[in-house]
Amino acid sequence: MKKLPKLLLVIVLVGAMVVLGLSSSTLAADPKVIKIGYTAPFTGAGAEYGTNGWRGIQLALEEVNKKGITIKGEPYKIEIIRYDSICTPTEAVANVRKLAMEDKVVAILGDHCSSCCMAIAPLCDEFKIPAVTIECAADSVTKPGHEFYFRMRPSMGLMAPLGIPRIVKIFNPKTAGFININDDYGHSFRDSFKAELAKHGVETVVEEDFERGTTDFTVYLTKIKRVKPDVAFYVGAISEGALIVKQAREIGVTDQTALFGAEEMAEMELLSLAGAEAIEGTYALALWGSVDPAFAKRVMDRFNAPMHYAIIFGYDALHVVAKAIESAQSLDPVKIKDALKKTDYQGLEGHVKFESFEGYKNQGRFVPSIVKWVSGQRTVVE
Amino acid sequence: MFVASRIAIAVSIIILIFIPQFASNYVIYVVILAMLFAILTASYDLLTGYTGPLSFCHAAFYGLGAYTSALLTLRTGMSFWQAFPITGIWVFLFAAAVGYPALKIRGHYFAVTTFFFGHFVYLFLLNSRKLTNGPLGLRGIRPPDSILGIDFSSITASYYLVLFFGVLIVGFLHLLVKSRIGRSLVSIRENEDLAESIGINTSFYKVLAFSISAGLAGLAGSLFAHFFRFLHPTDFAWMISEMIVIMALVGGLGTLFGPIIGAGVVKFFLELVRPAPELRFILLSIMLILVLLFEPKGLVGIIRRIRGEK
Amino acid sequence: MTEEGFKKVLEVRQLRKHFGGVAALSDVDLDVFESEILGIIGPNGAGKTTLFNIIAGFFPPTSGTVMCRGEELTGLRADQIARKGIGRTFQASTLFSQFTVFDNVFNAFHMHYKQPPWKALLHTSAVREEERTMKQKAMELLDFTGLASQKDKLAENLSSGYQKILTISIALATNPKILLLDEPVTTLSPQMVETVMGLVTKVRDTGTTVLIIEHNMKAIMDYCDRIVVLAYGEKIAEGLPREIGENREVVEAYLGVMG
Amino acid sequence: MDTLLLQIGNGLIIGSIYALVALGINVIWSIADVPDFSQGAIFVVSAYISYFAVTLAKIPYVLALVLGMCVGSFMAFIFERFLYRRWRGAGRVQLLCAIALFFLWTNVVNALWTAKAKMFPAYLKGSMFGFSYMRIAVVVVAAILFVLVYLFIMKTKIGKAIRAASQESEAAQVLGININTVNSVVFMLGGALSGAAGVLVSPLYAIFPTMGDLPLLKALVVVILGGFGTVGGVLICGLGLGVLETLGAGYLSSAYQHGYAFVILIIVLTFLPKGLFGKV
Repeated sequence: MKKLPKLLLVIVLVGAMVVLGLSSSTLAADPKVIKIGYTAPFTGAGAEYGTNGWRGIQLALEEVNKKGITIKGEPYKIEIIRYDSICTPTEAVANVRKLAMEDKVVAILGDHCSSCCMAIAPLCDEFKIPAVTIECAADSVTKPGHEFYFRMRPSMGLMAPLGIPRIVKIFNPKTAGFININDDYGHSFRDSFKAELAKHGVETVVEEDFERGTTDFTVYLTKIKRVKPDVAFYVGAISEGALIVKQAREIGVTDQTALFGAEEMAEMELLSLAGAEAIEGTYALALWGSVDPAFAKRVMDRFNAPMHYAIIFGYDALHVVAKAIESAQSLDPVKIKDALKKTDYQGLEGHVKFESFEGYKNQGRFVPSIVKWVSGQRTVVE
Repeated sequence: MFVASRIAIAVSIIILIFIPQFASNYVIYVVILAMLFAILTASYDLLTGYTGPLSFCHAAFYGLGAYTSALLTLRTGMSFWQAFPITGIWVFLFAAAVGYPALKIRGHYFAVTTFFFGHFVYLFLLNSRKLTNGPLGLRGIRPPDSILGIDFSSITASYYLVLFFGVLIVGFLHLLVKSRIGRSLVSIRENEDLAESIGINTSFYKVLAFSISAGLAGLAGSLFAHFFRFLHPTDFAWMISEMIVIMALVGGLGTLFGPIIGAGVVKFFLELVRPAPELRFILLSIMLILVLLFEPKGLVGIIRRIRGEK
Repeated sequence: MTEEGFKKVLEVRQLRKHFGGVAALSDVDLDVFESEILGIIGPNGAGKTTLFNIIAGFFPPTSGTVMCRGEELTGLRADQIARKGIGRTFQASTLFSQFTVFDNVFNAFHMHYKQPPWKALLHTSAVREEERTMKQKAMELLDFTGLASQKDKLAENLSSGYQKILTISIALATNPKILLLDEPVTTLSPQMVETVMGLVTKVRDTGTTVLIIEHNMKAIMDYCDRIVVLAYGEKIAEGLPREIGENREVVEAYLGVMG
Repeated sequence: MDTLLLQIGNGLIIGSIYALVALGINVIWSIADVPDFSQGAIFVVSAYISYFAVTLAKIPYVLALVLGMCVGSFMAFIFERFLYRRWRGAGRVQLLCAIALFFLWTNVVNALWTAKAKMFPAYLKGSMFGFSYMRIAVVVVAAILFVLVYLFIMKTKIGKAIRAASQESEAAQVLGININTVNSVVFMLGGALSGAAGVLVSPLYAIFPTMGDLPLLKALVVVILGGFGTVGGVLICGLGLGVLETLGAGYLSSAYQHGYAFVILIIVLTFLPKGLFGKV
C-alpha cells in the first residue's frame, strides 16, 4: 500500500491548488488605488469592440490619474482590471463575479454585447456594485432595468423615434428593406426601426439575416436589388458594413435604393475599409456628431487608429465614473451608485444624464445625429 | 476499483462539499461550471471513450437540454422538478432519432457530420425567434422551486444541487460502465466486427450509448439553465463542443474519471489565464497537441505510469 | 461416413454475390452435415471468405438462400445469426488486442446472460452470481483450449499460434453449433498446426460442426471428413479427401503441385 | 441580368473557393486518411502573409498569390513531417491534432494581428455583367489550378504514385513507392491549394482571423459529397454546393445560408453512403 500516500498527496494538492489558485486576489489592497473592473470581448468575433473600448478608457485613465481623485483629502489613482468576455454570457458573468468578489472593485465598465449586458445586469444589483455599459444596444438592458446598471448611449427603442422622422423627411420612402447581422444588436435595430417606420406609413418589404463570419453578401443584395426598396438599412460590424456597401455598389443596388447604415457605418473606419468611392452618397445613423479634432488627433497619434464610437463611449464612461466617485467622496459602491444617478456631465458624445422615463431606468438620453458621406467627408446632416 | 482510487474519489467529494463554506462567490460560480462540464465530459466519455465514435456535437445536446427545460418552465408553468426529467427523456429520444441514421456512417465521416450537426443546432437556436427568442436570449428563467425549505435562488444552494445531480449521474455512469453493458460498449470500441460476431447488436448499443450520453448532457443543460437563468446560443456553439473534447482527452478517454479530472484541470487553467485574454485558446490547443504527442491516454495515463501499472 | 446417415445442419442454395460487376460467388450449392469437419479450399479470390461472410451475415448475398435446420438465415444481422449458433473467426486473427486473454474470452460470453440489462446495471446479487458462473465458464473454456496458463497476458503479446487459438476460443465462447474457421493454421509451424487441428477435432467431438477455409493441404487432407473446392466463385468439386486428391480439375484450378 | 443568373454566378464564385480547398483536403484525405482541418489555418495564414506582402512590400498580386501557395505548402509540409507522420494509422489522433492546429493558428493570428478586419487592396478595377473582374478572376484562376492538378496527378510519375497509394497503400509500398515522399507531396499540394484559395478570396472580402471557418467546413462537405472521387468530382460538387447554397439563401430563408450544406450532406450520406462520385 506504499503507493497510496503518494496518490493521496497528489489529490489533496490538486484540490488545495484549485481553491487557493482561484481566490488569488491581491491580499492587502493598496490603500491609494481605486480598482475599477472592465469586461469586454477581446477575442472572437466581437474583438473589435473590446479593443476600441479599451483605447478610450486608457486615454481617460491618463487624464484622471494625472491629477488623481481626492477623497476626504487623500489623493487616489484609478487602476483598471480587464477580463475577456468573448461576447459569451457565461464568461461575462464569471468576469463580474471575479471583479466583485476577488478584485473587490468599486465600479465596473462593460460589457459591449447585449447578451452579456443582460446576463450581468442582475448581478450588479445582487453584489450592489454600480456598472456602466459601454455600448449594449438592446432595450431590455435598461428596460425595466436594474438599480445598479447604467447606460449612456440611447437604446434601439429610443433611437428609432428620434431618427425615423428625419430619415422619412430626407428620403420620403414608401418601402424599406433591411440586411442585418443575425445577433441581438441586429434584431433589436430591425425590430424598433421597422415598428417606427410602419407608424410613418413606410412598409418593410425585404428583411435579410446574415450570420457572423459571412463575407459574401451578393446573395442578399441581389434579392434587395430585385425588390427595389426606396431605402435599405444595413446593420452589422464595420467590416461587414464595408463589404455590404462595396458589393451593393458593385451589383448596382445603389441605383434605385438609398443605403442607410447603422451606427458603425458612421465611423471614419468605414472610409478606410470601403474607400470613398464605394460609400459616396450613403447615409448612416451616428452616435456622435462632430468630435473636436484634438481628440481625434490624440487617438490617431497614440493608437494609429481612426475614431470609433466605442473609443468615445469608453472615454466618457470612465470620466463619468471618476466624477461620481469624486462627488460621492467615498469608495462605498452604493454611494457611488447614488452619485452616478445624479451625473450631469458634458461628454464627447453629448450631455450625459441618467434618468428613468418611459419604463427605462438609469438610461442616458441624447439625440443621435445623421451623417452623409460626401466625397470622402463625414458631413453631419441637420 | 483499487482502494487508492476509491479513497481519492471520497477525498475529492469531501473537498467539493466544503468549498462553498469558505470560498468566495466567484470560486463557487467557477466550480459550478466546472462540475457541469465534468458531467458533460463524463457523459461524452461514455460515447467517445467507451464506445468509440468521435463526436463533436455534445454542446448541441447541452444547449437543447437547457432551452427545453427553460421553455417548459416558462411557457407551460411547469416546475423545474417536472421539467428536469422530461428534458432528459426528450433529449435522449431526440438523440436516438438522430443517432440511428447518423451512426450508420463510420469513422471520419461521422466525426465531420457531428461537427455540422452541432453547428446546425446552434443555427436553429439562433434563428427561431418565436421559440427561443433567438439572439436576444431567453431571460427570466425561474430557479428551481424550493423543496424541503431550500431556496434555490442562492448560489450555494445551486452549487449543492449541481453537485448532488453530478454525483448521481457519474455514479450511474460508473455502474453502467462496470456492468456487462459497459463491457459490450468497450468490445465495440476495440473491434466492431468481432463484437458483432459474438452476438453484440453493435448498431443498437452505439445508438444507446449516443442517446444516454446526449440525455445526460441535456440534464446538465437543464441544471445550467435554471442556475444561470439567462440563455444565449453562443454558450452552445461548436467552440464549447471543442472544449469538451479537449477536456475529455486531457483527462484520459475511456476511464470515466479521467475526463472529470480533465474538466477540472482545464477549467482551472482557463480561470488562471483569465487576465491574459488573447492567450487562453492558444495555450489550450497547445495543451491538446502536447497531450497527443506525449501521453495520448491523458492525465490518467500519466497517473497510471506514476503508479507503475500497465 | 456417407452423407445419408447424418442430419443436414446447413443448406446453401443458389448463392450469388456480385461486387459491382465482379461475380465473387455464382450459384453455389452446399450441404453440411452434423459434426463433420468440412474443408473449403481453392485459389485466392475463389470466394471462400465471401461465402463465410454471407453465412455469418456480415453482408447479404445478391441472391440465393442459407438455411440452418429449416430456419432461413439470409437477411439476418450478424449478431442474430451468432445467436442462432453460428460462431466464426476472421481471416486475419481478429482479437480484442488491448484485452487480456481472459477478458477476450469472458467478453465473448455476452449472449448467455439471462439477467435483464437494468438489473445488470444495479449489480444485484443475482447478477453478481451470474457473472461468477460466467467467469468460471471462461476458465473452463481456457482449460479446454489450453490457454489457461497465459490468461493474464495481453492478447497482442501472444505468439501467432496462440493468437489463432484465442480467436477460436472467442468463437467457441458463443457455444456455437456450427463453427466457421477462416484460415486457422495458414502461417503456423508444423507442431502448432498439429495443436490447432487437434483442438478442432476435440471441438468436433463435442458435437460441433466445423467448416475450415485453409491453404495448408496437409492439414486439410489429414483432418477433414469432406472437402469442397471453390474456384472463381463456383463449386468445382466436392467429396472425400481421397477423391479430391486425384481430381484432375482441382489440380488445374490450383495450377500448382498440391500439398 | 436576370436575378437567377446573378445568384447562380454568385454561387459559382463561392463554389470555386470551396472546390479549391476541397481538392487539397480530398487528396490528403484519400492518401493519409485524415480530414485535414489544419488546411483552414493555412487558408488564413497565407491570406495574411500575402496581405502584408502586398501592402508593406508592395509586391504585385500575382507574386503574392505564388507566395501564398509557397507558404501554404511549407506549413502543410511541416505539419505532416513533424505531427501527422508520427501517428500514421491512428486516424483519430491525427483528426484531433488537425483540429487543434486549426484552433491554435486562428488564435495565434488573432493575437498577432488583432481581430480587426483588414481590406486587401483591389488589384483589378471594373466589372462585367454585375461581376467585378476580381470575382471572375477567382473562377478563372481556380479553373487553371484544377487543370494543373489534374495534369499533375494523371501525367506525372509522382501523380501515378499518388493514384496507386490512394488505392491501397500496402500494395503501393510493395511496388517500391516511398509512402513518406508521397505523403509529403500530397500535403504540400493540399497546402498550396488552400493557400491559393486564401489569397484568391481575400481581395473580394476582408481578411480576419476567423475567415477560414466557413470555407473549411464547406470544403469538408464537398469532399464527403465527392466521396474521394476524381478531381472532376470535387470540382462539380464544390460548384454545386456553392450554387445550391446561394439559391437556398436567395429563395428560401437567408438565415440558414450556412445550414444548407449540412442538409445536403445528410441527404447524400443517407442515400449514397459512398458519396456522388465515390470509389471508396
